Amino acid sequence: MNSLNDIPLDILIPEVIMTIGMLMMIVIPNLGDAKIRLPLTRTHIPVLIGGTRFSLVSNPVIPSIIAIITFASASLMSLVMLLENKTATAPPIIEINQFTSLFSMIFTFALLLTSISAFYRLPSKSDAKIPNDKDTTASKNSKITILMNNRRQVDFYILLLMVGLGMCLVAKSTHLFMLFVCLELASLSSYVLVGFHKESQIGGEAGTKYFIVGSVASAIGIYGMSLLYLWNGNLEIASLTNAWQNMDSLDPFAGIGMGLMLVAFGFKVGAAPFHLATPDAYSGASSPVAGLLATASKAMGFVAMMRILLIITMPESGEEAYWMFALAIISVITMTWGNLAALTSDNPKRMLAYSSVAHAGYMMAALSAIGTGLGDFESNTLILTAIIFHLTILVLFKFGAFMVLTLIENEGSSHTISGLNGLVRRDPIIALSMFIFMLSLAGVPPLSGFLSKLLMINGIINLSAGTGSITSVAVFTWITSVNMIFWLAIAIVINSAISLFYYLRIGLIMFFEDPITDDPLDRAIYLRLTIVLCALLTLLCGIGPLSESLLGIVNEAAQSFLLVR
Amino acid sequence: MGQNKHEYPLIYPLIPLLLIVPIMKYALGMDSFDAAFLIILVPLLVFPTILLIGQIYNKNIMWKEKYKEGGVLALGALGVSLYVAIWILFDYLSENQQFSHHTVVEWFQWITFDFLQSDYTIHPETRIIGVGIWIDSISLMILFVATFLCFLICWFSMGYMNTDPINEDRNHRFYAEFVLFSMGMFGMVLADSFLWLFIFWEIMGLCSYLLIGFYYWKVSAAYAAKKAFLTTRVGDVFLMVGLLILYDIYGSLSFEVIFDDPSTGVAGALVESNQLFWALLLLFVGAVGKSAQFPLHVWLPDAMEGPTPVSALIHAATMVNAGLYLVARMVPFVDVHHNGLAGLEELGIIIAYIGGITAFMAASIAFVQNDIKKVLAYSTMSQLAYIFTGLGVALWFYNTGHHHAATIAFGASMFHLFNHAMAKGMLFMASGSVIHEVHHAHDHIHKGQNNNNFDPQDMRNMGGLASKMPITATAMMFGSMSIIGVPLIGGFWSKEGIIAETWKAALEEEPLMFLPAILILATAGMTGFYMSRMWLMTFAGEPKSDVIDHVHESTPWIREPLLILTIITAIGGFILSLFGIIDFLASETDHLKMHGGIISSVLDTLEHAFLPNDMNTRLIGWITIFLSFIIGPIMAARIHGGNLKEGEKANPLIGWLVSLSSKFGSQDVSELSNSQMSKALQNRLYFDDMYEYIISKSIIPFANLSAWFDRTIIDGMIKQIESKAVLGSLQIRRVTTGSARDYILMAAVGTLSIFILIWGMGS
Amino acid sequence: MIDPSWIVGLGVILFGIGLLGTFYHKNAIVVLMCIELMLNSANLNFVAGAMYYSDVNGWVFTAIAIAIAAAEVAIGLAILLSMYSTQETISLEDANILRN
Amino acid sequence: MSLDVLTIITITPIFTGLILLLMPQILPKEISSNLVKVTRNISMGIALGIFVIATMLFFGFIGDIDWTNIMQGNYVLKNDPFSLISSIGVQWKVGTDALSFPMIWLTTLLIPISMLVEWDAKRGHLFHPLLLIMEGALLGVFVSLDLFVFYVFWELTLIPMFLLILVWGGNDRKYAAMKFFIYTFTASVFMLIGILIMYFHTNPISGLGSMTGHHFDLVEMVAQENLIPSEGLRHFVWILLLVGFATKMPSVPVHTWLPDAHVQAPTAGSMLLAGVMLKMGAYGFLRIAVTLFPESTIVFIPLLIFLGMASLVYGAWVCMGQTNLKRMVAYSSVSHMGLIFLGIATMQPLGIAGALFMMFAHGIISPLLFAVAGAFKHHYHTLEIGSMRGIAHHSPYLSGHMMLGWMASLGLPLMAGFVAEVAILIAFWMEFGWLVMLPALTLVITATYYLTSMQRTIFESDDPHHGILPDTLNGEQPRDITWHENTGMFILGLLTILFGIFPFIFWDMMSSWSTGFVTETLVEAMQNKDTWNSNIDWLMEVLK
Repeated sequence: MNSLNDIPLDILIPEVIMTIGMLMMIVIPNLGDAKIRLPLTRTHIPVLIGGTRFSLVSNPVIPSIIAIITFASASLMSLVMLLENKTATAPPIIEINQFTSLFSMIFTFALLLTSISAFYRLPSKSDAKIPNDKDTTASKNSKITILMNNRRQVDFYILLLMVGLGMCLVAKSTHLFMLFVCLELASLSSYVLVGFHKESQIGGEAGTKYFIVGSVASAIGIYGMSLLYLWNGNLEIASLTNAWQNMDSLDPFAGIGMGLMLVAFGFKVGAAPFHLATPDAYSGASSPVAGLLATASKAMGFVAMMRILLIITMPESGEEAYWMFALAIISVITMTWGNLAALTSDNPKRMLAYSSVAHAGYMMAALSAIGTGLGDFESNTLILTAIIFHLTILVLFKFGAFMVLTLIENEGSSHTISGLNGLVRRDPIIALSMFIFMLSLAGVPPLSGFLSKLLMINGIINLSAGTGSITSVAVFTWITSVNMIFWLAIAIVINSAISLFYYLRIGLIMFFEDPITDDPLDRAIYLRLTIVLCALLTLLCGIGPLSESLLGIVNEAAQSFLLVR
Repeated sequence: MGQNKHEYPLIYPLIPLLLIVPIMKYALGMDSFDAAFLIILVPLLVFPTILLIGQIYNKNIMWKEKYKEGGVLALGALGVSLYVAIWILFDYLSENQQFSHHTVVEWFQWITFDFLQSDYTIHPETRIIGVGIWIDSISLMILFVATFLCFLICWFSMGYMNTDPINEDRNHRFYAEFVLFSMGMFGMVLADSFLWLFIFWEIMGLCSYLLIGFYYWKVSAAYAAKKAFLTTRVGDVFLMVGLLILYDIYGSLSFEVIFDDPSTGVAGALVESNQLFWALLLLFVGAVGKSAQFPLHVWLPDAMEGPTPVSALIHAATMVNAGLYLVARMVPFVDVHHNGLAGLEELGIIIAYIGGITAFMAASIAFVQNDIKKVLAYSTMSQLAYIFTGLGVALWFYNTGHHHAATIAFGASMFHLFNHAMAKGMLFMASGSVIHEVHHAHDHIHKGQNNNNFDPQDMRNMGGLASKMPITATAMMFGSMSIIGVPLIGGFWSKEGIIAETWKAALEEEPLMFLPAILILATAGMTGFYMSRMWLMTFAGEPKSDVIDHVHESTPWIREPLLILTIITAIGGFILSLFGIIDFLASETDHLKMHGGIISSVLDTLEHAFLPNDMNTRLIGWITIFLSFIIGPIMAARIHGGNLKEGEKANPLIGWLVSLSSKFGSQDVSELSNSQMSKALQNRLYFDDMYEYIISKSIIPFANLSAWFDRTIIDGMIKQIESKAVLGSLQIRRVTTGSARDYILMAAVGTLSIFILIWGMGS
Repeated sequence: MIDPSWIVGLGVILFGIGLLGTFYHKNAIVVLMCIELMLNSANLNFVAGAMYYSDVNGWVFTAIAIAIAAAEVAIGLAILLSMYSTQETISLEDANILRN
Repeated sequence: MSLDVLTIITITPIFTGLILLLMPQILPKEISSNLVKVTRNISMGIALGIFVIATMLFFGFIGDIDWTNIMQGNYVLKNDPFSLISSIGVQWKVGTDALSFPMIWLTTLLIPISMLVEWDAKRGHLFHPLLLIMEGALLGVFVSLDLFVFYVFWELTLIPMFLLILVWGGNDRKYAAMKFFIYTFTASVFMLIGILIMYFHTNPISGLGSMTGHHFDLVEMVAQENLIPSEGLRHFVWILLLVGFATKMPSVPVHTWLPDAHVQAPTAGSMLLAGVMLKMGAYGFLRIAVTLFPESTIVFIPLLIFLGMASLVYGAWVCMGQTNLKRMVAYSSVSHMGLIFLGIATMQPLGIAGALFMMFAHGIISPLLFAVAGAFKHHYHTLEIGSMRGIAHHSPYLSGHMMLGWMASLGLPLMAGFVAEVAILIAFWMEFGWLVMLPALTLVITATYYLTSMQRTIFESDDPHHGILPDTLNGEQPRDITWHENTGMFILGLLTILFGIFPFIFWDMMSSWSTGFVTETLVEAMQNKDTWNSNIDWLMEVLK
């Protein structure tokens, strides 16, 4: 068996950084002048933990700064690893290649954005005062809020770090059980994050719902996994793959087990009809957390899904995967459901939640195109590239949108769309960025959202357009002869058209409604910078050299992922 | 108004323009036809000049007084055109010139393109639609008529328009549009291809629209303008399709190519007469629209809403002649002696029928008109119809090979165009003079307040003007005589020919021609009646309203054109006949000259007119003279004739005529004028009502239906998609009940359906 | 020694009961318990597998799964408590401020 | 990358526009509040500069190009292509020929004019830079020879136009802007699918498409033999492309976004919309659909004729039923655009040249129409036909421009529209015979609705010294149009007449291009396709 020494820690740098961050988070804010008296002596030895805290570390900002630094360095290290093409394996549970590094980068970057937004969303004030009897109710409440925020800084960021740890390990696991455990680590922490604002009614409710539905989904998933174990006796992905390929006909244990796991991951990515708790969770959670769920959590779900669908159950080239049809149907239902439901949503967070459901549908459509088995390695890579690329840039513009909502949320309400009213008059740059995010979500060129959507449609068409009859001379004979996966492309296109309605509506509201208040938005200087940076990147990743290099990286990642088989 | 005598010096600055021709001829060594571009170019450039200067310097005293709000510029431009036209005319007529039968000058290539043949190769020759001029006897004649009359009418307008306060500050528009209109006519006549003919033709349509709607605030004027444009547009569309067919046949629209050999089309293919027939018929529809023939005649009476000079311009000098010119251009197609195509007789018959019907109809409507300009308008329609009949007959003769008869009919028709244009131009100007002075008198009495709905154009308000307006009365008398066809005067020389040839065709060759023949013969008599009626109602008898006593013939710029045209009308027809104009116009000769000495030619001509060899012709001729000269005027005199008021004296000729008119007794026609027939005639035989009704019941509802369809069905479908999507959205959002139990249930259902999908598809 | 298939069969029944219970019951605590049932059914499967394959991993999986279940319950109860403190209910039916 | 002029004229306006847009946000308030005048002057200067460059290109001062002698399939002013996203084969490749150059020139012309017409636009510091961005996007569509870039620019034009309608539009602007954006975007994503299908049938070129092995290079696609092997798929792609292009043109039955967009758009917006954006549809159709799939085009000639006829005839009838001036003008655009399909359907050099000239002529005339309608709205606060009468008294210039524009649009000779109409109709008669009566008679309908609208606006005031004023003026006397409106319309009117009398200025290059187009592209397809003639026979059968 492997010993711990076999695991090269230098390839787990992001995880190690996050662990260290966690430790520091626990230790540093608690540093104080506590002394312990040596027994039987009068000597007091400073133990530094507890007591009156040092003024330097008693600052409630410390945890968020630690989190930001941790995530930034983890993200950076992931990038470095990615660029260095670091590959390593620690069989049977961990494997590191470009794919995993890319996803660690995505996760940690998303978490970095979460921490930056949370820095303003969960403001900490060093001059918090205890309310006394003289205060009015309002000022009392605000004081209590400040105190509460100060107190729970550490909790929040530790949870974030745990989410990060779980996610990064999900990407790296090559053992199904390991994968699941890490997924649970991330999930459980995110349930708490969703319900973090326990003082508000919706916070608790959102947490409950998300937790209940999520737990049921993971219970189903674990059960499915146990079935797989019954079938194979081994949950290593490589072994499962092998067994799957040597399987003559579909074993019911295997089939049902995989299906059940698909349900669990379907919940994570927000596929219909498992997505129903997502909008509630997003709207109940604070915007940074919602952004995290919409980007990193979804990406994590997709990683897990890809592991199952593309590695384990993928048949030999030329054969159709058994899940293809089901996934295709689900993807169409998902995107349509998401878009339709978003159409009339008055809550921007719900709207974005539904939109992220729709995006999941697009990506699943692309996945099911791989499932047709029509493509060779190249074209499969292309589609996978599209999906990964989409997941990557989604962090930019979807999270960007949630960061803008964070700004709005700070001043009261982001639960109705009217919070965005007249944003352009209050803050043109933020409004413009929001508009760019919306257009990118809608897939309007030349923004990066367009490029990813184009690549996905591209991939589907690439696989399917060749299947039509070559000898057909009329349109209809061709249409009847083409693989039905082709219509997924059309479905995506029509759905993009529907989605324009609500994305543009945001633009409309920002530009035309009279603002509820004329007060300028929060200063939140770093958040602003981040938003603008995200908008810029959204633009630059759409066309030009940056998109080129990003595509190259993603493509290599996709190759490294598929090469495993 | 006022100090009139001093206005003539205004045109002194134009005198240097007289140097243009000498300079071009001697200094630049140009040929006359090389200078023809000036005829078009100068008005074309003056048009925006007047418009812009007028708009900028509007209300400027100097602009008003010195340039007559652009009148002087317009006059100069038209003068140049006239001058060059005369130069060309002289060149053409003088024998030492290089003119062949016609002349073409190519200016520039308008558009060029290649043609894909049916064997999928590009035709080696690039096709060119060019711009140039084409001159032959017909175009020269019409060019002269147009330039000459435009010049005179412009001259007249400077008196007529600038003295009317209602026109103040708007005259630059009038002159600019006037000049453009003239340009259109000149261009059309000079054009060397059917396409450019059509282009200028349309320009005239535009200008007629602008000028008829000159009094833009009048609802009736706006309506009339629209009606004129649209009615002619209907014809124009058919004309355009005709051009397309012609182009398809010949691969070109230029006269030179087509007339070279009309029987062979593009690439030497033989032309099918059937196809050509349709082409020509469609061209004729265009002509019908432009020349206001039945059934597209409805616009012309309404067009009297424009200022009187405009009426003169449209009816005499320019627009209505365009249709005639176009039909005249059809001759080479049907002339079987010169490569024409046989089998197009029906075309001639159709044209003659349309002409006959229109002539009769217009004349009968003219019986009951009381508006002096309306009478003239219907007379125009009627006379044009004469010409159409003549042309139809000529085409028929040409096509059946009766070359000589065809020449006479054709020449006579063209000559009638000349006579009619001169006479009608003068008549309109004279009527303008009457209207103007009556209006002034009325203004003078009532201090500009028109509270009793006095209509200065209504002949029932006139009478007895012979003594007040001697020049006008004389001019109008000669004009009417020319139209009536009083022997020796103007129209007589041409009308005789038309009627005689029509009858000849009917009697000798083609029984179908009887109807037009009878109709135009009847019309001759009716012309005699209504023209006399008009003159008598206006000038003879006692004044029928108080304003007449205050009428003076005092406005400047008005008399000269009248005088000039009176002379031309009175003796022009005879003199030109002496010179063999009919043969010239029919392109039988290239020159105008007398055969033999003066005396013998005079005798020849007279004999030819009154005592032709052919018995039928002689009979018809005398019947015509009898009807038009004796019966018609006497009937009119019995109803409307009468002496002037006591103490009023007119000049001898007119005085005699007035007193003669009272000699035939009087007849009360009030019963007749209240009859159904009269009502129908007064309502223009209900054509306008009918068209209006049809349009209001078909086109407008259909347009509204289309708009509704677009809004409700096509756009409605889009809106349906939108609203259905919103509805679907609300529905689908209701699935998210908020209850976690339902979410789990849905997830379970989803799980089940996944398995159903997987295994359902697998088996 | 019990035949592993019996264990699996028991697991299936437990899973079914748990799943049905999750959307049958309103009370969040009961639902939580049903989820525990489902997790336990998975554990039974792991145990059965471990027995069948004589693979020690199965036991480990079971142990970890129980740990996960414990964590889940801990977190779940905390969240339910926070909901109860604001909404004064733990009925999944009544907690539906967030909807549509 | 070498310095090439097409890239410069495309990129410059976009970047300067963006900078000018962002400048007031970045600079302190005191400075940015004074920026309006500077901004619009800079915008105008750049627009004029580009116009001068385009004009110099036309006269050959730059590049020394013989425009009448560009063989079909060749492009002038090509740049040295460099890849933008090389892994999927996107490159920056530009070039122009006689098909696109008139459009380029038109764009560079219309931008300064529309700036001029709305010189005093509110929030001018945003308005004029947006127009600049618009210019860049439009030029990008016409110059790019890479379908990806083409598509990007194609959609990029939507954004400034969307904002123009949204910010400066009329009362119902939100609905109109949304409809405009979503409608055309939806249509063009179908086009995108078509492009992608083509993309996947391209052969690899070295250095391009390292990831996919394909490329978007239009020139190479045209050069590739048998781009899509399956004929059924070719037809399908053709139809997908048609959906995108026909919606942009727009053709009945996918035209209903246009009236709404126009009615709500600001004057400059509708000028550009009608003047250039509609032409993008026809341009793309010729450049991509017809060039790449000539055989499909021939097969679908009956469809083209149907669409063209439907737009032309039905559009004209709908026009007649309108009571809103701008709506009427918008529908007239639909009607005129129908002629373009008819021209292409003839498959004659003359017809295609006519269609090209129609694009050009309509690009000059319709901005004039919309400038007039815009000024009408601006000064009388209404667009209802008949509510304001007697403009001839109140604003002789406006009525003059109106008269000119209306007349030009109804196809009066010596104006640009007539040339195209005649050319198309001649070619149409040659191919389809009596069917030409339908478009021809539509000219009467066109005349009817134009004249009726003029009768009720310019004329009929019932009093020589007063017009009938609309309620929307609240009893105020209307002002005359401003000098900049006047100048803009004046230039357009002048050009209308100039190109009517001397069409050969642009006609010659269009004509030689169409000849090349027919011989190089269509003839072979026609020969291959016996159905060409049988199609027409079939059409005739149906009509009988």
